[in-house]
Amino acid sequence: MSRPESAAELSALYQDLILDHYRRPRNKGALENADTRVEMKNPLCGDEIALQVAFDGNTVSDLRFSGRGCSISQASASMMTQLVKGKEAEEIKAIGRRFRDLMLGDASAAGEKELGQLRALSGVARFPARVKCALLAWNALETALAERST
Amino acid sequence: MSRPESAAELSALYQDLILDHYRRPRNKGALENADTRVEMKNPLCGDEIALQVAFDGNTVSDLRFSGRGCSISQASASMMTQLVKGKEAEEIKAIGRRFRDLMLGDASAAGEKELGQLRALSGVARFPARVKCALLAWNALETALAERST
Amino acid sequence: MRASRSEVRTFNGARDVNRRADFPLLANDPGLHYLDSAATSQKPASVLDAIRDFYETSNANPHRGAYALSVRATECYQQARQRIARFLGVRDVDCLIFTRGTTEALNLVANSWGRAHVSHGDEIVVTALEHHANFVPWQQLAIEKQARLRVCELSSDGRLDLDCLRGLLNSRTRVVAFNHVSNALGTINPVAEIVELIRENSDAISVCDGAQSAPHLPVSFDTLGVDFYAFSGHKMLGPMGIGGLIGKRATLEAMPPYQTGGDMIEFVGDERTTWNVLPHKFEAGTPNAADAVGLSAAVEYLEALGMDRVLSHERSLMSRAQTRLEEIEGLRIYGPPALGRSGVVSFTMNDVHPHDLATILDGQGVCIRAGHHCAQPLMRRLDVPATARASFYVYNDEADIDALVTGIMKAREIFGYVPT
Amino acid sequence: MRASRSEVRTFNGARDVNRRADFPLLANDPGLHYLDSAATSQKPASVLDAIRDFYETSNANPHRGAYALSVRATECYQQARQRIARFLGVRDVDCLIFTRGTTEALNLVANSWGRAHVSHGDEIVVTALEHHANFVPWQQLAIEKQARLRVCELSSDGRLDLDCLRGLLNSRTRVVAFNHVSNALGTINPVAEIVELIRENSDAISVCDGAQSAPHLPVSFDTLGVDFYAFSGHKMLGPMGIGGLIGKRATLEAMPPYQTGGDMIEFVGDERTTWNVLPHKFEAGTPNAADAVGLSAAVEYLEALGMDRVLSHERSLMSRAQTRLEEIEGLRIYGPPALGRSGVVSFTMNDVHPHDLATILDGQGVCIRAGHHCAQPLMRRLDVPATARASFYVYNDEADIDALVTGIMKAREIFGYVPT
Ligand SMILES: Cc1ncc(COP(=O)(O)O)c(C=O)c1O
Ligand SMILES: Cc1ncc(COP(=O)(O)O)c(C=O)c1O
Repeated sequence: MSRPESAAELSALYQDLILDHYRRPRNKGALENADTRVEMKNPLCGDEIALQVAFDGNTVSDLRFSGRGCSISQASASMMTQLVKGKEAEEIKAIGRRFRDLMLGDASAAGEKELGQLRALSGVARFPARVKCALLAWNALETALAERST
Repeated sequence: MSRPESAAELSALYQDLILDHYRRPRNKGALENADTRVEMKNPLCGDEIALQVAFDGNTVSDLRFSGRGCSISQASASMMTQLVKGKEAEEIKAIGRRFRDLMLGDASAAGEKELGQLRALSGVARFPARVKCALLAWNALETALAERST
Repeated sequence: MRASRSEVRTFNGARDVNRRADFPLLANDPGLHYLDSAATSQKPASVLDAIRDFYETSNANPHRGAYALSVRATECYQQARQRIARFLGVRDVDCLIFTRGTTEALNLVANSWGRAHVSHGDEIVVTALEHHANFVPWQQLAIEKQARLRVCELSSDGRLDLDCLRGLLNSRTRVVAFNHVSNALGTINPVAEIVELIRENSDAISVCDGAQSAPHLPVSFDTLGVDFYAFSGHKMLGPMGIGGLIGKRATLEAMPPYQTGGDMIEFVGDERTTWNVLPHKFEAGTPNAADAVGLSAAVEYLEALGMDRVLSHERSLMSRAQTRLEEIEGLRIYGPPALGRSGVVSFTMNDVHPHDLATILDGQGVCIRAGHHCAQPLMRRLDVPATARASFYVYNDEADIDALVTGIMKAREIFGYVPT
Repeated sequence: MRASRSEVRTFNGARDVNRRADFPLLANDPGLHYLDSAATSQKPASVLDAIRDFYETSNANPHRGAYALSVRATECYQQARQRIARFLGVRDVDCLIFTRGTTEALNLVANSWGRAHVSHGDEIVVTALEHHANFVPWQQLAIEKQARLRVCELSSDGRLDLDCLRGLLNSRTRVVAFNHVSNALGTINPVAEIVELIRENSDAISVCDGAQSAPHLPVSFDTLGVDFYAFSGHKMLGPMGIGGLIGKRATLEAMPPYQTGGDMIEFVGDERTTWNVLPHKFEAGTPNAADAVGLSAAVEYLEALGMDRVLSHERSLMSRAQTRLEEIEGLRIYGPPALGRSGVVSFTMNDVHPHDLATILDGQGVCIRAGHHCAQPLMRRLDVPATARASFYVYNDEADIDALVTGIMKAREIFGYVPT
């Protein structure tokens, strides 16, 4: 049996940047004056996230997350909040789509600047069981955007 | 795969005597003044029997059966009623035990005179799916005897 | 005493295909004439290989592990679902729920949907053609809920009497349960017409027992129009222990779960529990991934043949069998004309009890079923305690029919009927 | 990065037995360290052979056919029942009912016995150690019947608090549901003591989840004293899709059926149905005979080893694992001391999330489970969202433990902990 993972792939997955976000998450905590609050759970592993978003028109003016989970889910949430703050809903959705592509192994996405630090998560694609972890925060954000637009 | 049945075994199973009892069952019908009535079903094939028994002390003074089923179950019921009429409960139980032995393939039972015409059913032992048919009437009779003694 | 089997046989015009060679049990016993596929089918080697391969390369508990082996098990299970859904024309794959078989699938509907939606004074319609699996759960639900069970009767040739059905439908009808194909008579029911009737005359849901259609006809759930469709893997070349229920997403999502436990939950509090999404909500406990993979291989085998060809193969065997059997004096065939039937022929002969007939045929290597076929309500209406039934599938051929006829002639001889 | 595996290994003192060679999946992948047997076990070749052999020589629908092949299928199925009953110490073979697994067995009891006997104001006791399969069905029954669900709490080291249990029992208690061995912590519960407590303080029935004891301990239902015992074949070297419920005859006979349909009926009228005898009454539909035969082969394999030796093999692996893991800084083991556990060790390490740990271990061929282990009520009480869990079985050896420890050290390194 061949296992996809190797020592190199593991190191690529657990880069310093990811561990740094895991241990010092940005934008973690409660957001006062949030317009929307979304909770998500991953029933498999027990990871959970609560995302609070404040809007200014169609722009995400601020957002914070709380919850607990593995390094991938926490780093992904932390990086995401940094990246999308101040951006418009449509732009955020486009970034989200590309991030999904990245997680599904689309190598071209790994080169895209607009993904910012999220590109550090490209190693997750090699670990199918972990893709859900990386997407948890994005699922929550997309739900928040969808609720906003209806 | 080897099948236990052969043309010779089939002929042994469907002897004239059995077909005769099938087509002209003895003691079939309703019994007036019966002391006990027992109904039995074989859920697999839908065979059913109703047995009515009249007692004189511990002796089965008369019995009749009704119901429907295959040649084996009908012939077995018909022969049984002929054989046990006028016999005592204990003796009948002993015959029943030997008949069961015969059905389970105990060749020594095939030589026993007290089984009377029932010995013609010895071929059934080679057809495990049919043993239940041959025993249906006996199950009913034993239930009737057990009810009597309590 | 056994009919000879030619070396080369044809699969409905396809050149020289020896299907039988694909089925180890049959290949190993050339004298065996298996005519009881309506009860369960034989399995091609590819199905047995697929099961073994799963256990030898991908065995782990699906859904539950973060390691690669478990991911592989999860993928095998999910791919099986996709493949089987495609085969049965289900676009929304999450709406195919794996069960042990048809019986469990129908019990699931009767318990989950039924208990939630049927109440005192409501009506449930079943048909006189039903297998016990699509009769008793509804009868028991009716008893529990003090609802009324109504039985759609048959025409004299064993087809559903649609006028009778129309007369039974009204605003209190909650459920109409019927089979696509009768296992006892082979009757193919006009599902589209039935669904139309139901829609016009009631708000009832339609529950279709597909145990005998999934194996033998091209089936597309999405175009059938029924609300639920149930099937069994073991009757369609797949292993025992797997089958399924197909429903519509909105209906399934609104239903309470059936069995509860692992995998089907989202959050388990001490007081309350929330449920996982479809299909997991209805699949409590460790799934039977190995047999799902086996069923997926069975479906591949059937797809390679083509369900149209499976159907016409059985049709041609059936019409030959019909012709040969009708020539036998005292033999009576039940059910509609051969063209309205799938590959099933149910019959009795003179005073030879079906059970005796089966034993005599068995002595010649011919396996047929004798009994009530789990359809006692039908037997009562036909006024017979039992019938003999021969049923055909992809591995059968004319030699099997010859053996059947030869065997019946032997039974006539044993029971003292003069040769015809 | 993989731990080396010596050519020859020992099975608890038995000379040079290479168990691993009996398990194709493991034999084919020497670098794989499968430590997730509490989720599902690997299968010996003898089990896979038995399943295939059934399909190739004896496949037919049991109970339903009058022909020899069907008789053979029926006998295979019945022999499997006898063999498994003997293995689990059940003298009255009819009291072993085949189900898909533990989850279905427990749902059967909660639905059939539970719905008939639990009513408004009654109490049901479960424990904080339960798998969702023995928690959620009782919780849902309590909600449906407006009964009260009470949870027996744990001592600080993860054992049942028997004083707490005593305090929960009273004349309103109808059911006490508990596992024999906890899948999450490995805790072995004192069944005899629990049964005694229940008898002294209530009229409740005892429902024992044996999913983790049947595979790992010698079990005799007749001496355990519980009213019901549930188990899963796939956790004890058998195939997926089969398991069972054991009960007492009088209790089972008095219970209404669970699923209804073919095989479990005696007579089906239009209005009423009567039921078949045990075990058939609880086995609606075509049985999964092939997987029952597979489980029977699994039980033979375990009997040949001897369950005492299986237990002591796991004990010795466990004590070694315990020693090695305790040496790792920041590693915390949950549950009672190693001697009170079966072959399960549940742990966390520093701030390395169990999921990350599992991924890193997987990269080195070590399969462990990370998550809530279908025991969310327990996780809440331990106040962790998840743990990592390694579990052992007959095919594991010291090389697996070495690989586990090496893998954990690698995780420490990746997460920046200095070597200890
Ligand atoms: C203690 C315990 N109970 C119940 C179950 C459920 O068993 P299954 O998923 O085979 O139905 C499991 C395993 O998942 C278990 O470990
Ligand atoms: C029409 C029909 N419905 C239901 C069933 C029950 O299927 P299973 O026994 O696989 O659950 C059968 C087969 O026995 C059948 O032929």
